[in-house]
Amino acid sequence: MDFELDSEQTALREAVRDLLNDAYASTEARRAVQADDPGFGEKTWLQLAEMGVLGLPFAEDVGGMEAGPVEVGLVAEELGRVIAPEPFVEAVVLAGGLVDAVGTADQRTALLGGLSDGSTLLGFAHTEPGSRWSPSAESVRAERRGDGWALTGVKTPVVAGARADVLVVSARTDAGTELFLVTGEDADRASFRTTDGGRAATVTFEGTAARVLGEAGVDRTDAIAQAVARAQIAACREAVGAMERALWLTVDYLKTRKQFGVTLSTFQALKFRAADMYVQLELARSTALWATLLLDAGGDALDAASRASVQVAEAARHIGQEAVQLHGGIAMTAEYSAGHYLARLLVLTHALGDRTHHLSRLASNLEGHRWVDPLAYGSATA
Amino acid sequence: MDFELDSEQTALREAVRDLLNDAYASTEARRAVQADDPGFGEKTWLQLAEMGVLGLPFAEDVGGMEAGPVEVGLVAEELGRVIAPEPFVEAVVLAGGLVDAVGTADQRTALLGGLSDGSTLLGFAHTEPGSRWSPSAESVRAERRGDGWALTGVKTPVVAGARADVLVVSARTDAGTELFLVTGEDADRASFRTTDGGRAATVTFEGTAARVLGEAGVDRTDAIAQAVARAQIAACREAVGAMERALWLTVDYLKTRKQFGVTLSTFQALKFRAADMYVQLELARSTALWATLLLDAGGDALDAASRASVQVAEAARHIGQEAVQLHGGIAMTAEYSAGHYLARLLVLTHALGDRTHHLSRLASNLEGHRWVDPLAYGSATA
Amino acid sequence: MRLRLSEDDAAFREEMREFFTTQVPSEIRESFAQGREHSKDDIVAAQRILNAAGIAVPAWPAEWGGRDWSPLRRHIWLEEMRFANVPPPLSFNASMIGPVIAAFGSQELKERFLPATANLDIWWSQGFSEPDAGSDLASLRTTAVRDGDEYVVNGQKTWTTLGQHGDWIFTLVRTDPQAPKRQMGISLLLVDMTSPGVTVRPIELIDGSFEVNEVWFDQVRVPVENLVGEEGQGWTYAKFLLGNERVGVAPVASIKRALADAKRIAATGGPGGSSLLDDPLVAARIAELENRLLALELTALRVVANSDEGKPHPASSVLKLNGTETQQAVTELLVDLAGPAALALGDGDGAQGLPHWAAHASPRYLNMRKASIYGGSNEIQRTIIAGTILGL
Amino acid sequence: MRLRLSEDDAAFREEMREFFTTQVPSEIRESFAQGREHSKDDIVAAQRILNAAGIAVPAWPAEWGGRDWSPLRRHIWLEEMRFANVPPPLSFNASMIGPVIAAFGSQELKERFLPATANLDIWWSQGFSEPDAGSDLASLRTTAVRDGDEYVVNGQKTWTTLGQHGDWIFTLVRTDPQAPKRQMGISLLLVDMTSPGVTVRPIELIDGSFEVNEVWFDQVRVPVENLVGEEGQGWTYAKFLLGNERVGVAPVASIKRALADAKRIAATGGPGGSSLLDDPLVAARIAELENRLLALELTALRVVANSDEGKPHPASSVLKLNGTETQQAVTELLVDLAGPAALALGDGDGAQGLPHWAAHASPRYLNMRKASIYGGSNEIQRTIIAGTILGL
Repeated sequence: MDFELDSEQTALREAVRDLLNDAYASTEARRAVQADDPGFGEKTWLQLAEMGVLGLPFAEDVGGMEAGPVEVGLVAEELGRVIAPEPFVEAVVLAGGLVDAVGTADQRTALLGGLSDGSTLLGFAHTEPGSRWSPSAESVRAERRGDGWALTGVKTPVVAGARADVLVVSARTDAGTELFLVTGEDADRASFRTTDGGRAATVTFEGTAARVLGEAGVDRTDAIAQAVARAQIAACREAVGAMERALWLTVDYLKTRKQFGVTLSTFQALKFRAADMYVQLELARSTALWATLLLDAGGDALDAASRASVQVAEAARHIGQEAVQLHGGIAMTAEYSAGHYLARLLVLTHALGDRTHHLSRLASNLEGHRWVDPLAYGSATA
Repeated sequence: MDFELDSEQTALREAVRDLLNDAYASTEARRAVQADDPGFGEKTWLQLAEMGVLGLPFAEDVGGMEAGPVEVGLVAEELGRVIAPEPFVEAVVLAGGLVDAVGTADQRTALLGGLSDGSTLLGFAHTEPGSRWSPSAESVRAERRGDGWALTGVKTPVVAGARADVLVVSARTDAGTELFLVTGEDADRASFRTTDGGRAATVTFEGTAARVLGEAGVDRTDAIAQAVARAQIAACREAVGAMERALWLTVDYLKTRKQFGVTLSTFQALKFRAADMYVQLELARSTALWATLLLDAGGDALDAASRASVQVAEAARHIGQEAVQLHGGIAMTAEYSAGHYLARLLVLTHALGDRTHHLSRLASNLEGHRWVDPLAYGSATA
Repeated sequence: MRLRLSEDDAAFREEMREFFTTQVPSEIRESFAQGREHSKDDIVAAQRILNAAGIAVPAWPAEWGGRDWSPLRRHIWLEEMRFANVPPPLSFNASMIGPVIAAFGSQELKERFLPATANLDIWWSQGFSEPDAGSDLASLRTTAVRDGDEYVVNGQKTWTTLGQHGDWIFTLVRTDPQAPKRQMGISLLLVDMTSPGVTVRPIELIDGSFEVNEVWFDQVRVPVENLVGEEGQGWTYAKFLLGNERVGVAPVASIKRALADAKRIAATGGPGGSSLLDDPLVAARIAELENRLLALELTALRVVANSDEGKPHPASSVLKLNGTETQQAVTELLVDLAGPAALALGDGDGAQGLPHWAAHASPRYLNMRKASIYGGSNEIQRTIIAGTILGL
Repeated sequence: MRLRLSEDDAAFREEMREFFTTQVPSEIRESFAQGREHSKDDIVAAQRILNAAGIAVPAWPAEWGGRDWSPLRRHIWLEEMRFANVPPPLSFNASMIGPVIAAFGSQELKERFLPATANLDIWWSQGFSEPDAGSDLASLRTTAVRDGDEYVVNGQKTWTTLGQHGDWIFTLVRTDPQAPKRQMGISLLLVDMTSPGVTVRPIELIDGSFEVNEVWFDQVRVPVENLVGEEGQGWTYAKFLLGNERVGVAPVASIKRALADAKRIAATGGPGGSSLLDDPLVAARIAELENRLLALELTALRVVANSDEGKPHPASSVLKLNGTETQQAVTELLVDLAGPAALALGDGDGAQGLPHWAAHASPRYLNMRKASIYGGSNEIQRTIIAGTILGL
C-alpha cells in the first residue's frame, strides 16, 4: 500500500500545474477564455497535447503515453485545482476511452492519434432529453443505410459538442445500444452555456450519416457503463482538486478579511466550519484516490465510481456552499472565484450521475457483501 | 387563529406545573421515584387525579372533565418539562382514549371513572415482538371461551404493564383486530427498566381470560390508529416541553460553566449551536401545537400525527444530542439531568413510531395534495 | 387556542385572493409562474394597481396610505400576493425608506416623497453596504461634508440591489468622522441618482444575472433638505429600517409554490415521462421539505399572531434563518430533479430543447445562495438568536 | 501509488488474523461479539496472551517489549485484533503511561513498572481531568506538596475510566502553584491506589453502566521516587501521552463489525422476519454509512502510510472527529432498527424476550454519546484542525 507519487508522476504533476497556473492565473483570465466559444482555451488544449496529457491513457502505437489511472487522476486533480475549463475528462477519458475500448485498430489509430496530438477533439453524445444517467440509448436510433448508418434523434447536453470534430454517439439498434462515429459538422449542433461557464450542445440527428464504432451488432451498454465509471472517477479527482482550492481560498479570506475590526478568523464558529470543510475534503480525497487505485488494480469500476461519487458529491455540495457562505457577498459575484468553484463542483457531480443516483446503486446492492474491505484486491467487497 | 391559552387553561397549566415542580424539584428526586417499582410516583399520580388531570378528555358522566386536545396537550408539555415519569399519555390518552372510543357505556363508566380518580391504572398492550407500529395485532390471538374470550401470545413492550390494573389488549379474531380487557394480575407480566428509567413489561397470555371491549365482531384497526395518533400528538407536546427545558438547561450551563478562564458562553461556535437548537425547538413547537389544534378542529389525526412526529423527532434527536455534547462529560452521568432528557426524548419519539416510520407515511401520500395548507379546516391538505 | 382564521380574517383572505388573481394582469403573473424574474415594468405596473386600490403600503401610517391592519392581515396580504405570483411592492420603497420618512422625515420630505414612493414613481435604491463593510455596517466610510446648503458626498456603496433601475438612493454617510463611537456620526441622505458624480455599475453574479450594483459618489452635491431627520441619527434610522418588519420575513408562499411545482414536475420528470416520485428517496425528500415548510409557515403564523406591535420580534431571525435554508433546499431539489440537464445555465440558445424548469434549475440554485448572505447573513441571525433570545 | 499491501504486510496481516482467531479463547471473543463489554478478567487474560507472544506493546521501545513495526503494521495489528473481537491491550497501560515511563522515567522506574505494565499485572488508571477542568486540563487544582521524601497529595480527579479496577493511577498534580504560567508547575506522579487517603467512587452513567469514577486524594503520601521525569514537566509528558498515537484513533474495525451486524440484523429484523433492507430509506442509510466508514478507513490508512514517525499527525483529529460521529451514527441506526424494542434498557429481567441486540440498542446509543466528549471533545478536535492544519 502506497499513496505517494513516483518521481515521473511528480514531474508530470508539476508540469501540468505550471502550465495551468500560467493559463489561469486569475479569475479574469478564466472568464476571458470562457467568454468566447468553445468555452475553453484552444491554446492550452494544444499545450496539454504537446505535454502528452491528451494521450495519457492510450497505447504508444496510437500516439499515446500508455499511462494509467494514477496519471489520469493527477491531471484531473490539477485541472480541478484551477477549475480549468478544458474537457479532458469528457474528451480523453470518456470519448477517447470508448474509442480505445471498442474501436477497430484503424479507428483507434486515426482518432486517438488525433485526440492525443490535439488535432481531433472527440465528444461523447449520449445523454438524451429526460434521461438520467442510463448507460443505454433510448430515443436516438440508428438504421443501416447503404454501407453505413443513419442516426435519428436528439442528444443533450453534449459537453463541448459544438466544438467536437468527431462525436461518439450511442444509439439503439437491434443489437441494443451501439456506438457510432459522426463527423461533427454533419450534425445539427446548437451550443449553449453551461452552469460552469463552459459549453454544451443540443445535437440533433436527422438521418445523419454515421460509421459504427468497432464491430457492428454488439451491444455496448457495458462498455459505456465502464467508460462512464472511469470518467466519473476522474471527475471525482477533478472535484477534489477544486474542493481543496475552494477550502484554501476560504481559509485565506478568513485570515485577511476584517469585519467588526478583526479578521474573520477570530470568529470561532467560522473556524469550526472551515475545520468541517477540511474533514469532508480529506474523506472525499481518500475515497477518490482509492477509486483511482482500484481501477489501477483492475477492480470493479462501477462500484468504485459510485462509492467515490457519493462521498465526493456530499463533500462538494458542503464545501462549495460553505466556501460561498463564509466569503459572503463577494462570492456571489462572477468577478470572484469562490462562486465559480461552487458552479464547477455542481457540474462535476451531476454530469455523470448525482449523489442520489450513485447512492441508490449502492443501496440496491447491500446484500452482496458483509462489509467493504478497501484493501481487497480486485473487488472492494467481501 | 389564536395561539393563546384562555384563563382556565392557563390556570390548569400553572396548577400542573406547580405540582410537578414540587414532585421533581431535582434530578435526585426523579431518580429516587424511578428507583422503585412502578417507576413513577404513585402519590403524584393521585395528585394528578385529584386535580382532574387523569379524566381530562372524558365526559363528565364517566367522571371526566370534558376538556379537549388543547388541555391534554398542555398537561403533556408540563410533564415533558420536568420529564415526569407518570404514564399520562399511555394510560389516559391512549388506553383511556380507546376505552372511551370503543367501550360500552358500562365499560366506559367503570374504567374511565377509575382511571380518572386514580384507582384504576390502564395499560395498552399492543406492540408485539418484532412489530413496527402497525395498528393491527398479528401474533396475539383471541378465541371464544364460554361467554368470554381467551388470549394467547406475547405483547412487549407494554409501558407500565406490570403496574396496570386493567390491560387493553389488541388481538386477532375472525373480524380482524379486536380489543379486549384483561385484569392485570390475570396475565403473566415480567417487568423491565426502560431507556428513560421507567418500566415496561413483557406480557404473556396463555389462554388468559378476557372480555371484549365494546361490541364484539368489529375490526378496531382504525380505532387503534386514531387513538395512537392522538397519543402521538400528546407525546410530541411532551417532547416539546422536554426540549425546551433541555435547551435552557444547556444555555444556563454555557452561561455559568468556565473553561480556559472564561464562561463557555464566550465561545461563538457553542452559541451558534444553541441558536440552532432554538430554531429546531420553535419549528417543532409550531408543528406540535398545530397538530393539537387540528385535532381540536376535527382534522385528520393520522396526517397531523405524522407531520408533528417528523418535525419533533428530528428536533428531539438534535436537541437531545446537542444538550449532552455542549454540556460535556457531566451530561453522561445519571446524577445530572441532561442525559435523562436525551433518554426520555428517545422514548417519546420511538414508542409510537419513529421519524422514518412517519416520514414514509407522508412520502407515500405525496400525490394526494398540491401543498400543505395549515389553515385549511378539517384537512391539512389541498 | 383556535386553528382556523376568524370569519373576518377568512373573508379578508378571500378578498385578497380575489383581488390579486383578477385585478393584476395575468401576463405579469404568468411570466413569474414560468420561472422568470419580475421585470421592472411588471413590478411598477403591479405596485401602481395595488396603490390605486389602496393596498400597496398597508404598514405605513394611515394618512400616507397605510391600512392599520393587524400583523396577521399584513401576513395574509403578502402571502396571497406571493401565492398569486404578483410582484410585491418594491421593498426599498414600501418596507424601507417609506416607513423611515414617515416616522422621522420632516413634513416637507413626507409630502415630497411619500406619495411618489407608494406609487413607485420613484424607484428607490439602498446605499448601505460598502466594499469593506459587509455585515459590519457601522464601519462605513462614505463621507458627506457640509458645504453651505449642500453635503458633498464621496465614497462607494455596493450590493445595491436593482440599483440599475434606481431613480433615487437612500444612503448612509459619515457626517462626523470624529464621533466617539462608530455608530454615531452616521446620517441618512436621499440622493438623486441623476446627480453629477453618481456612477452605477452592475455586477455580474455567478448565475450570469445582474441584480446588484456598485454605486460611486464622486463629489456629489446633495441639498441639506435631503437629510432624513437629524444629522448623526442615521444609525438609529437604519436599525429601524432593517428591524421593523416581522411580517413576510420568510417567503413561505413563494417557497410553497416552488415546492409544489417541483412535485408536479417530479411526477412526470423521469425518463419517458415516468414519475420520479416512485423513487422513495425522492419522495421522502419532498415529504421532508413539505414538512419543514409547514413548520416554517406555522412559526411565521405564531409570530404574526402573537405580535407585539412596534418591537422587532427576535423570532424574525428564526424565520430568516430557516426560511432561507428551506428556500435553498428547494433549489437543490430542483437541481437534482433536473438530472443531467442541470448542466444548462438557463434555456437560451441551444438549450431551448430542455424543459424550462430544468434549464433554470442550476442558475436559480446558484442565485439563491445569496439568500443566506444578504439582508443580515445567517451568521448574524444566529448571533441575534443567541444574544437576544437566549441571552448568550 | 499502489492499493494492495506489500507481500510482507499481507503476510503480516494473515499472521495477526491467525493469531487472534486461534490463540485468544473464543469465550472472550464471543462474549464481546454478542454485544457485551469486555470484563476485567477478559481484558487481563487477553493482554497476557498477547504479552506472552510479544505483541502486547509493539509501540514501546524494543528493549521493553516493543516491535519497531511501521505505523501501517501497528494499524493492521490493532484492526485485526478489533475485528476478531479481542480486547485490545489496556490503553492506560499500553498507550499512555508505558510510553511515558519508557521515554521520560528513570531506569529504576522503568524496571519497576514497565514489565508489570506490559503484562497488566498493574492495572493503571488515569488521573487527569478534574471537576472544574474538563477540556481545560491546565487549570487543574490537585496539589502535591513536597514533605521530606514524600509528596502529600490533595484534590479530586474525575472521569477516571475503569478506575474501579485500578491498582495504580498516574496523576497530574500541581507542584508549583506560583509558576508563571498554568502549564508550568504541573508534575506527573504515580500513586498506589491502595494508599491511605485514596477513595474511588464509581459514577453511574445515563445508560446505567459504571465506567468512570471520581477519585479523591486526601493527604495521600507518595514517595518522591514515584515522580516521573522532572518536577514541573508534567504538562510536557501529558501532551506526549495524549498526542503520540496516530494509529487506532478511529476504531474502524469495531465500527465495521457493528455495521455489518446491523445489516445482518436488518435483513431479518422486520415484522415476521421480513427484511428491513427492503425499505429503501433503511437501505440508503446503511449504504451511506458503509461508504462513510470506507472513507474513514481509507483516511486512517493514508495517515499510517504517510506517517512521519514521532510527530503527532494533525489528521488524527480528522479521524477522531469523524470516527466518533460515524460510530455514533451506527448506534443511532441500531436504535431505529430496534423499533419499539428501543424502549428497553438492556435485556435484563422481563426484557429477556426481546432480541439481545434490540434491547441493547438504546443503552449503547446513550453510552456512545461519550465518544465525542471524552479523550478531547470534538470541539477540541475542530480547534486543532483549524489551528494546526488550516492556520486559523
